[in-house]
Amino acid sequence: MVTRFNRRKFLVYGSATLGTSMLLKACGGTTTTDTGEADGGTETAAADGETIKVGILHSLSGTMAISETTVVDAEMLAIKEINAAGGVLGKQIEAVTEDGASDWPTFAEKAEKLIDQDQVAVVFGCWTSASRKAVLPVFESKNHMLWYPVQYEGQECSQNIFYTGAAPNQQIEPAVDWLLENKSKDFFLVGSDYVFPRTANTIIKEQLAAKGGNTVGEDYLPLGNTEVTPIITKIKAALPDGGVIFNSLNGDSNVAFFKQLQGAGMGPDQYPVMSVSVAEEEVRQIGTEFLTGHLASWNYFQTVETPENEKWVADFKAEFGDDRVTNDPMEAAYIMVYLWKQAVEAAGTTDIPEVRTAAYGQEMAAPEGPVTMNPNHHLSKTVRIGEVMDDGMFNILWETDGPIDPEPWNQFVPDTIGFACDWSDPAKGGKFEI
Amino acid sequence: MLEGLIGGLFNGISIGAVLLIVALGLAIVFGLMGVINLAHGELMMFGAYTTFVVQNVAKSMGGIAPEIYVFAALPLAFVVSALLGLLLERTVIRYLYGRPLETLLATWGVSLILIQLIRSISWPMVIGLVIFATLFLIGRWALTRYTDWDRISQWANPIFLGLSVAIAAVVSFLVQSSGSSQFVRPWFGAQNVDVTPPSWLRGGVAIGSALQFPYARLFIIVLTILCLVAVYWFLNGTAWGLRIRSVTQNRGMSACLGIPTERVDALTFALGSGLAGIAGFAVTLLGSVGPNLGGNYIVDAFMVVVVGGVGKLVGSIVAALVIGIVTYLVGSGTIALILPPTAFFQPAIDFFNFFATTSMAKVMVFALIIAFLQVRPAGLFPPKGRSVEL
Amino acid sequence: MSTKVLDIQDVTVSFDGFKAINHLNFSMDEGELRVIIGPNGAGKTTFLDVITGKTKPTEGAAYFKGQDLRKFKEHEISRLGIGRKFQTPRVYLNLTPRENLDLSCNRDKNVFATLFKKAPPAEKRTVSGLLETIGLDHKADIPAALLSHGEKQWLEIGMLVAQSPDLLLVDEPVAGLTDEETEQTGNLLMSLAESHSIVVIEHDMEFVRQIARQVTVLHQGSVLCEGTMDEVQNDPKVIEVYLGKETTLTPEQMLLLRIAATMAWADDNFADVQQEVILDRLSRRFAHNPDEQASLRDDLKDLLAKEIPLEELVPQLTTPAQREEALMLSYEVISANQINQSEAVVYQKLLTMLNLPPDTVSRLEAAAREALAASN
Amino acid sequence: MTTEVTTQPRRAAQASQKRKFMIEAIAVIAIALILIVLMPMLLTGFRLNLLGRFLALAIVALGIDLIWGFTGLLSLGHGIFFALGGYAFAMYLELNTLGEGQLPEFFGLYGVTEMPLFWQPFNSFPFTLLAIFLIPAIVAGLLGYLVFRNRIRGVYFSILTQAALVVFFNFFNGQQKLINGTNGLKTSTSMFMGQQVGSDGMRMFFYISTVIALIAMYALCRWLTSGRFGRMLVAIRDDENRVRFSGYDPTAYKVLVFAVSGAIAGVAGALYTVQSGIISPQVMDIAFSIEMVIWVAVGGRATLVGAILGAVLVNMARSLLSERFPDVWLFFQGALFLIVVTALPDGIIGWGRRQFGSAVSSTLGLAPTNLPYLDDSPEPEAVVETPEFADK
Repeated sequence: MVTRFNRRKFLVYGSATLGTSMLLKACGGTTTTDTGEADGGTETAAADGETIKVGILHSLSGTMAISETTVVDAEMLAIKEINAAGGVLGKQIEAVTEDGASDWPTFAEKAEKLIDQDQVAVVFGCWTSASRKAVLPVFESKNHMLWYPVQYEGQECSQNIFYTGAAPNQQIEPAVDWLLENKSKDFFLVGSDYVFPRTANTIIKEQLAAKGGNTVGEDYLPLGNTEVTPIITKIKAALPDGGVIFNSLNGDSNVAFFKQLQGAGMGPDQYPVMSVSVAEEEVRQIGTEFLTGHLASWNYFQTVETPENEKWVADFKAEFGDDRVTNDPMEAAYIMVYLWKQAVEAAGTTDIPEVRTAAYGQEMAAPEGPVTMNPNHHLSKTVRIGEVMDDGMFNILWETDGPIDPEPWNQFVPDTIGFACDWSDPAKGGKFEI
Repeated sequence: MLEGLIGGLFNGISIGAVLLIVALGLAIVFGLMGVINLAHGELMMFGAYTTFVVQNVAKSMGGIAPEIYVFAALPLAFVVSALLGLLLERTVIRYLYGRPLETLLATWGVSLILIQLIRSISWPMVIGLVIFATLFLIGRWALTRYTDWDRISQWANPIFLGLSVAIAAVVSFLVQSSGSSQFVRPWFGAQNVDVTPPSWLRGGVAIGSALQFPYARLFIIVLTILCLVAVYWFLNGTAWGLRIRSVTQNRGMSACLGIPTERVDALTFALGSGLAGIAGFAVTLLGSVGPNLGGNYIVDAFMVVVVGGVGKLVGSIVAALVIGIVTYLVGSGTIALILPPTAFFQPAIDFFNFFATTSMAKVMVFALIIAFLQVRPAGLFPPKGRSVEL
Repeated sequence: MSTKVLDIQDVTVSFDGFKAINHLNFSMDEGELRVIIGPNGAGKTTFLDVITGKTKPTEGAAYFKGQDLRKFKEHEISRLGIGRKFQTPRVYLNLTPRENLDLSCNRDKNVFATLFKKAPPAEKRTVSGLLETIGLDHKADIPAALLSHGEKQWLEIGMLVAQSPDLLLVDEPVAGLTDEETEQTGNLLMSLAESHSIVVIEHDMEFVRQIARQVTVLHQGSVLCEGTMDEVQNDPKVIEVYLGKETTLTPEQMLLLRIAATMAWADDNFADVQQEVILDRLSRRFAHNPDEQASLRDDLKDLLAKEIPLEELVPQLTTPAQREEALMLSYEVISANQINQSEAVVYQKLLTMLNLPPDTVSRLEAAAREALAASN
Repeated sequence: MTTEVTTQPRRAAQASQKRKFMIEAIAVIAIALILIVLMPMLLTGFRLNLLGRFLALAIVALGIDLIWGFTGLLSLGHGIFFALGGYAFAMYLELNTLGEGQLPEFFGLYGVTEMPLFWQPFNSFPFTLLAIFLIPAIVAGLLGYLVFRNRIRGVYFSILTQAALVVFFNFFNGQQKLINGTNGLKTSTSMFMGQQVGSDGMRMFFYISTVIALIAMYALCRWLTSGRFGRMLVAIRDDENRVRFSGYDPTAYKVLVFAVSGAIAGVAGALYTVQSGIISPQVMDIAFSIEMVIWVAVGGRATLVGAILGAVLVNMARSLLSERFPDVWLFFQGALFLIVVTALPDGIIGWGRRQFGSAVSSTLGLAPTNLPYLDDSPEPEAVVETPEFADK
């Protein structure tokens, strides 16, 4: 108990004389933590058993903080709502937030800390595929559970991860089909230089080849790079008479890309850009002047007309301010907390294997419409295509009739054609041939 | 063919112009003062955020304001960054003259602080900072006046610092937890912010069928030229410019001749920082504005200075243009297109196609720079004379 | 004819068109001690740079014992047997004198030899002997940074000797040394000259007189004349170069100017009227016709220094006449506009430092007031 | 700086030296025992793993100290060598886990059906072991040769190494098909000597390996920096021209020491990778390589112990501080840079020496140490010199 007192004192002094006391604390911390006591630094941690601890693992600093902090907001809102409604299994949820600092090894380190030291029941987190891939071994080796809220490139189906964002067949493939039908057969693929755009473009190229479209070119920009002149030249050379630009750029590069695209006189009528990483939040940062008329494909837009969405948007704005917007990853993050809660309540415990089994088939009336958790750990979701309007919102041009079932293993990429995933059946597992 | 050539040249120059305007302030601070300012990118960021604030004010004013706000933003970006630079010079840099490696580390520290500052600055934080500054400065002043400062400074300084920090932190924390959510929210946050150039800077002027010169690019090229002319005039045509040059040549002698070297240092650094502000303003026309803005430019800018040679503006100009054009030619795959598609050239074409992405173009440009430095280790326009040769 | 130890043939070095060395021819025999003098900018240091390979000649060639030095890099030239001492002492500050000497003494300078071989006892003995010779044996194991300026100079010469070169190039060995140290250094060089060829570059004429047998005068990158000290000193070309017409300001004028300027800056406010007084008095004092006065005024105006501590300036006034002059000028300067507190304080300081009899002071002050009144 | 003139005879100095060496050896062994025996008992697995990583980072700090603290060359590109070592080991692990004829999983994502040629040698463990040292050493040596040959030094060297870092980052990041780009290579589920790398037993193994490697690298650096070679490094730092005019070729020395420093970073990278479970281009982030420098500066440059101490302390602070106040870390780190540069140029060790140095050494019966880290250019003439090539 002595250590508890010290901890307290450190917190008080810590803010005053950061430098030395932090170092002291560092030493103290390492030698005393194996008592296994709560380390969340909150009052409620004192009486063990009254709360259920969950981990929130996103980048609060570094390049990815821009996106990931919004997701944290959505998760915190869900937790707050659940707590206000009485919690889970009669206990309050206590969130332990960790900063992945946009650094993949840090993600792995923090994941381990959340699991081993904080003994959380579940972790909600990650944004980039790279960070997910970095923590994956941690969750697998400890047989723990991660809920992941962002649309991604697929080709993965871990027993220890639940994916509540879109798989490629719930975002990219319908978008390509729609473009082939409504816009043009000539595609130029632009992406940031990392795994999601690379894989997404592999899928698109296969799909176009199968369905009679043409890939006239593709190019990648290093993350954070803002010099897009060479790419624009290439697009112009490859598509002199217009065509579709399929854009999977991330973050900063988008801003430069759209600003300079307009400067080069390439408007949405001739060169419609279909983005898969530009949602409401990004539209705000890029500026609607540059985006009006361009397209995006998501499962959720703030303009979706469901009663659940109206309530959620209102609640969110009440919590975080009127000028905030909601978007697809935030919605996915919001509902994943609820889905986990449902699974826990169905299982009657927070033990990982029970919760996992109980999660299969969980349904929810989400802001985006009904969703269902499949035994392949992905959600069935509705797919929508929206066009950016002057106010920065999306005008929904098209949507699927109902939720589309997820296909984690892509059915266009030769390596994975004919494979599927089903964790409810031990014989099948993560990758089996249908 | 001609169109392609003009287009290529224009695009190369426009990339070079951005590099140059970013590197200009750096070249001055590095070339004239020997200070490696890794916080240059962050000074740019402050210029960009100034533009953002001015834009928001203009938007709220309505009318014609959003169309002409750039003309207010430009000088303000200069002033804000210059003042910040001045503060930086007075509090940190001036203790480090003649130790370039130390300035490098210290300014890196400053850049980290500035990045986090722009992310988390909010009213409570400002209040905390102001309280800290007041307490600390007033306290110090009172102590130096009424006590035997020399005797007690040993222990009084840290205690005083700690006390002021503690009080400021507590007050700031109290404000943070009691204020309304609107009040305590960070001003900018970690998100990128949206800076929209006025409509007249958004299109482009079309030349022929395939070419279009974006107005924003033209504007930046003109701005870069204006900055160059202004800097050239300032250094070569004014009394302060003369003083700056003389301090660069021989600090000790200049001091003997009655040149206030400290003021010259501060002025030079402020000038370099102000130019960073202008560069920050310029890049808002092209790219995103966020806390990490600076990091995207700083390494390239240093390359320009290194290739150009220290202390010669003309070196930086040529280097920026050459690097810009090479980057463009390699990155856009133009070289591979120019080569005749015969079997003889096929290996060369494959080679250049391999480098024809933005990422790989950087690799190529760096390799070229290293190769260039084998021939001209001191850059394009090396300073000559006995004193500079090893 | 024996081979010359050093033979420079028609060497030119130009930086951007400026010829630091201009068709220079120079040679010296084995065992000779040669002193090179010349005004600032005569190309003395560049001359050494050419020999040691630091600068490659633009034209011409330098030979050491018949070997063309252009073909070698600095460290190779050093290994050939040319040692160089720099103008400011260049020793390894973070190493002890013993370590400094040890590094120079090392015979096998290859990387791996340095890494794997131990210093042979013979070298250790050489180092100990040298430490004694240069008088640093009692400071052999403290960092060289803690040595005095003179000790560093000596250490560097010691390092040079440790290299056991055939030719020593010594650049201003006595700059900043006390008289005693200077003399010792002279003796050291003389004794070294018995077994080495030495080139010394020096400004200090007393010192040159002490050691020189043969003197070479450089001017604007070429040899002006060569000969014994006496010959050189009486050579009209040399006199012209040294007392040349180009520089109009003498050290005495400079000193007065600086004191006056410091007085004027005392209150941090250099009033125009003060500047006027300084320029007026000095130009009239040192030039005789209006044209010269005008040009001197211009020269002076550029040199109005800001506050150099009086402690540095005043001791340089040697004669009572100069002191009086300085006092009067200073008084005029501060009285040119209203005398204020800070000016008065500085003036009092000046008075104490000048240490003139009180009646002289009051006489000068009166004269100054008159002069001021007259000029107004 | 007080002038403490020691006039004791040389023999006593030699005795003191010997004694110093004994004390040092005992201290190193004691610390190693504490780390290997005591720490695993005191710390949880998670914390022990963290400590292991920090010790791996301490190894890279030794490399930085060698090149910066002793030789005066500030490398901002050590992330390259760190990454090369890490990748070499990770590639071996990746292949070691696979059965005959299988390809690493990620190749399937990008449609690569044949293993790239440069992967082949990493099937062999001895080759990998050598590669961890040699590849970074060769890359560093080559880069060093090209740079030093032209007498590019000071900040120019720093900037060029930083640019090289950016280039390597871009290359590794962009080459999805060769080395899996941004995602990097995972190691924790790979097999090593028949066991999973992420398993508890293996972790302990790697932890102990790290401690041993740290001691080995410490001994290597100690050997390099004492004796003539070490004095040569200091001499190059103090006055490269003097070195040249004394008949040495500094380029050779600098290339060698840069290569050794790179190799040390490679070892650190390999050990760090297996303990953190992943190697990705992120370790070639600009910030990470500058941080390495600050570890050394915090500990005290030109003192090997300082480098280790600094690396461990700063990383510990980072880990704990960012757990509790993620926002504060950058402020803290920025302040650290400023403080070290302006107020504590000798780092913790230097400060400690000044405060307690004489007391400690007299207790141990040693000659008083008086070795402040002297500034690169304490001479007033040198201060005004222009930084780059300039050298009067």
